[in-house]
Amino acid sequence: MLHLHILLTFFALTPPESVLVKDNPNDQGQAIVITWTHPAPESLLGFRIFRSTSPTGDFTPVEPELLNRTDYLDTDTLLRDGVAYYYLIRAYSANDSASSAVAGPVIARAQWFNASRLNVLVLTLIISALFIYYILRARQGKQMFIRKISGLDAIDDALGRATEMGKPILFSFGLGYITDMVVIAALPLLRRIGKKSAEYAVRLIVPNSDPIVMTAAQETVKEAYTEAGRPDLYNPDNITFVTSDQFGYAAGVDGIILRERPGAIFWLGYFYAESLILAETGHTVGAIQLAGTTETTQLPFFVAACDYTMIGEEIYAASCYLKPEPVMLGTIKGEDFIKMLLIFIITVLVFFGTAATLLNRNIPSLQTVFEAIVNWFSPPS
Amino acid sequence: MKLWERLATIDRRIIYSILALVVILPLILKPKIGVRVSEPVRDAYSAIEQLPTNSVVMISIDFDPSSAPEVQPMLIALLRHCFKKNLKVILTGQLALGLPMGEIALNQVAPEYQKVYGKDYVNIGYRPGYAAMMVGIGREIRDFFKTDYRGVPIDSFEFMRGVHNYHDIALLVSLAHGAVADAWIQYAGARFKQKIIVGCTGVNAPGMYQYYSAHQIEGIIGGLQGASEYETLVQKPGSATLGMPAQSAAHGLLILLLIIGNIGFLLSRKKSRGK
Amino acid sequence: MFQRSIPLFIVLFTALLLIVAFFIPHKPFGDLESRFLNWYAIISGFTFLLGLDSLTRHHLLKVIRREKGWFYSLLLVLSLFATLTVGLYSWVKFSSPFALRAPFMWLYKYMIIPLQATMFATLAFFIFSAAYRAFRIRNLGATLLLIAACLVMLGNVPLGSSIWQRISQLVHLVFPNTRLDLLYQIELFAQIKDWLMAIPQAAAGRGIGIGLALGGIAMSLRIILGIERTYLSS
Amino acid sequence: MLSDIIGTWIAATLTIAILSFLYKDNPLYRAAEHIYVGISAGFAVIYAWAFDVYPMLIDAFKTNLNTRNYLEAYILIIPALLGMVMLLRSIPKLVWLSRWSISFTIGIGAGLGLIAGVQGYLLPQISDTLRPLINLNNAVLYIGVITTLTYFYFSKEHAGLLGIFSRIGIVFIMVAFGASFGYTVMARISLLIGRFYFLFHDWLPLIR
Repeated sequence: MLHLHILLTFFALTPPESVLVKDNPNDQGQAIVITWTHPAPESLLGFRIFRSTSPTGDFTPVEPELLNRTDYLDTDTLLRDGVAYYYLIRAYSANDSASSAVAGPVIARAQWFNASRLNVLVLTLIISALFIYYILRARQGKQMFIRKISGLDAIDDALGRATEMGKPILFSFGLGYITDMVVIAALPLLRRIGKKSAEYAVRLIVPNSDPIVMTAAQETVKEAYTEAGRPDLYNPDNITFVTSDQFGYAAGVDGIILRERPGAIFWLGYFYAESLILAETGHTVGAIQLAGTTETTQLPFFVAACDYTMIGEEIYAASCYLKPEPVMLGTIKGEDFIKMLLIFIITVLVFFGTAATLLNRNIPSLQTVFEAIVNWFSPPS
Repeated sequence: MKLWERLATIDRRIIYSILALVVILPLILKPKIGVRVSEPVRDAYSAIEQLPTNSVVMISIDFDPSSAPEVQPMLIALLRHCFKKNLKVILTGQLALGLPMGEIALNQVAPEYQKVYGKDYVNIGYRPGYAAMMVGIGREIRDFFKTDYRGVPIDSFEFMRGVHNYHDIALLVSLAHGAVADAWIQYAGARFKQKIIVGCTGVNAPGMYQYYSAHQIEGIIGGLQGASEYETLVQKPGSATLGMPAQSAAHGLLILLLIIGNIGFLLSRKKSRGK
Repeated sequence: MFQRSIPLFIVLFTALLLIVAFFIPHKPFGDLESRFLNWYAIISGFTFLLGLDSLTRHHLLKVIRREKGWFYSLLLVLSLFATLTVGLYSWVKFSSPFALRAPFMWLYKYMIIPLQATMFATLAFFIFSAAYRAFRIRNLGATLLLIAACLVMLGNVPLGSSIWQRISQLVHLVFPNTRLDLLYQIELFAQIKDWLMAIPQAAAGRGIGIGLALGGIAMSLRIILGIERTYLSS
Repeated sequence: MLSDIIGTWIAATLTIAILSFLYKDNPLYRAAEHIYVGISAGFAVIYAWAFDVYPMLIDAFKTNLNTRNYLEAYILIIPALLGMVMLLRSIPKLVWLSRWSISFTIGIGAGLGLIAGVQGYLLPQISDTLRPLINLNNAVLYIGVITTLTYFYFSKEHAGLLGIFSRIGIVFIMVAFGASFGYTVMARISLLIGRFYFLFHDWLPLIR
């Protein structure tokens, strides 16, 4: 008989168990998180949640539809902060239903600080403080060392060989706008190339894809020619607007390269898929090509197709070496310090982690400390 | 002009015509080839495979016609997988030029599984705002998407009533050709702990590996190769698998050209140094 | 004063509000953040019109002045307005420009898709001619790049596994006791590709990415504090 | 039906017009390219208004009025004004006013960007680099990240230990560039396959 009884209870629907309720953390209130478990959820049609303001009072359903999950976020507009609520979960099978024990009381609250984002706050404050410190130091005129980027020697070398052959020089910002950092960084490099082309009395051609960048280029080259003592050689017709369309610009510049057959070409700015078309045509006329962009997807083409390529931030450093403009200088120095800080932190933690795993058998606590640190940086999703 | 000099300077129009030939012939002859499934694609497949029925999957069309030949087969294979598993699909997108591609795919795949608009899948269209929209959905999807792409209120669709924010979306699939996938990972993934898989063009696949190894995304379907792997997993070979032989031939041609070009270059450099 | 300091104050106020709202979920901030994000979407809709205005003015001037290539500019302006009228017509008649039967969808399917897809498909030809003519073993960097590229290419296509099968047949010939089927399963090129992508490429990508992320943070900070003002001049 | 047949022929001519650029720059290509620029500009405007300005501004304004919460309705005037003012940039005298709405959008972009850089990229990527050096992969990953970072270090000459690290770093960077180039080839080829499939299947039925 006992046997049968156990059998029966086996068939009667087991109610949901371990129902947990708590205020939804780090939110603006009026939200309660409910979680529960059930030994065989797939054998059920679903669950329904009931809420009431008293443990024995009348429970009203929170949502008409049946739920097939074992967790729920109650954000009903009726919820009030500071009021105690009680919940129970009822499981439904085809012909039967079973309710869980009542869980509660639970009070919804709005938090003033999102604790799960402490790591973001800490890192943002440290990084912002360091950048502001270095930019202020640079603006007070403090001398700060930036190493010479080998790209600058490559520029002089390319200019030398082009001027020996008496061939013109071509410079392009690509599709960059005046608000792009890489275009602003390329202007001092254009000035250096302009000065050299004035000294050797060799034509400097600058086709542009943006009218505003074109005017900035004309001013820079004019200043460079006057600085080199040859203002008479400056000719604005060499610095023109081609078109703002990506492939139209590539076709236009290719035409200029094939007609003028420049000795040296400088691709310094913002380039997209057309970088390939430009670099290949430059190669067909045998020009020495030097490139630099922060657009990482195009760097492989420039690295393989050009004689020298400045990768990403190297352009900012090269530009700063020539003309140490305070804000850019401060940013580079700030970035350098943070990079070294990150290398230090990563190295210390990696070696600590290695030690923790190796010594895990005798000092298990090390491993938990290491995992806590790793999770502090980025909690497992 | 010596042989190796001619080797190093084949006219580009000859190269173009060989390439055209090497791509068209396999399309016409259609040779059969086996496809090896890589781990990132298998993880993407299992991310959907283990979802309980009726879970909600949001597919974001973040590519446009220029990368459709690579990403569209992924979309079709993913839709077939979701419909076969009776999952609810919400289609949205970040690119103005991209969303109609989603519409075309839905109208092709839905009838295959007798899926009905509104009951099994919904197309809520495109809203600009980019990161603003991604963060906005974290709070309440209706802040940005009150209606579907035809202006019908989303609350009139039965399964949409239970969907408020990322909490109710079991998986987000970003089919991207640019940095849009990074934005979904940084805003939806990092901020709201949303589970994400990414389908992207070959150009962007390398950039996704760092997120994959950091477990910020569950899986990657990279380029046409990834698409043909997913088609094999779903046992429905489509245009990606059809394209693989042509890919194989074209890659072979390129490696050959690189070798010839460099042999010509090295010989000519040795000769000029000898002179 | 009026034209310069008000915009700088607006930038500072909106940015600070969003940052504060990120950390403080409490009543006023949570809603304010979503309201600002909503406004951001609306305003960015207007910027599309801005791009249109400069494009049409540039090309219309070219047509009126009969400058070289004015015919192409005329084509551009005509196709622009044709798209706008077809779009508005479909929007009115089919309640959304994207109803499948709407003429706007025809324009998308038979003009935008071919134009855009073909524009990028030509790049396949340029990759081949550029790689052949320009990718030379010039220095250590270029050599490493070419080797890694070829390995990934082989790992990406079935050609790689068929080459590997021939190599394993060779190995089997030289060492008969090795099991051929096990050799096939190794798929060396595909394994190399997966390793190259998962470890060295991810590591270098992360190193470059951290640099770019710091650059982006610095740029946002300079804009918020009004140090960076180039966006005001354009 | 008829519109599809005409459409396929137009699409095929445009495809061939663009491919003709490979032979050399010619009027047919220039025409197709300008049509492309015109259509995609018009398309983007229709899309932005059909899916953004109309539903979130005009429609929201109407529904808020009907449901009588006037605050929500009239507050929408602010983004509408900011948006319209943005269009004044082409009138020189009123350019200063358009700067207000530009500053609003740039302020939001900067605010989101600052946080996304830290939470979305730095924290997870650092966290994943913290792996115990107990196997080759973790060691190579650690060395790769550290040496690539030193390559972009500009405050000291790259000599001695720093020089060695940065030379290892450039090796990692070159391998990374090679790998992404390898992937790009496949991307561009699949686009080409897509176009030839269209030409020889939808247009000329050579492929079944």
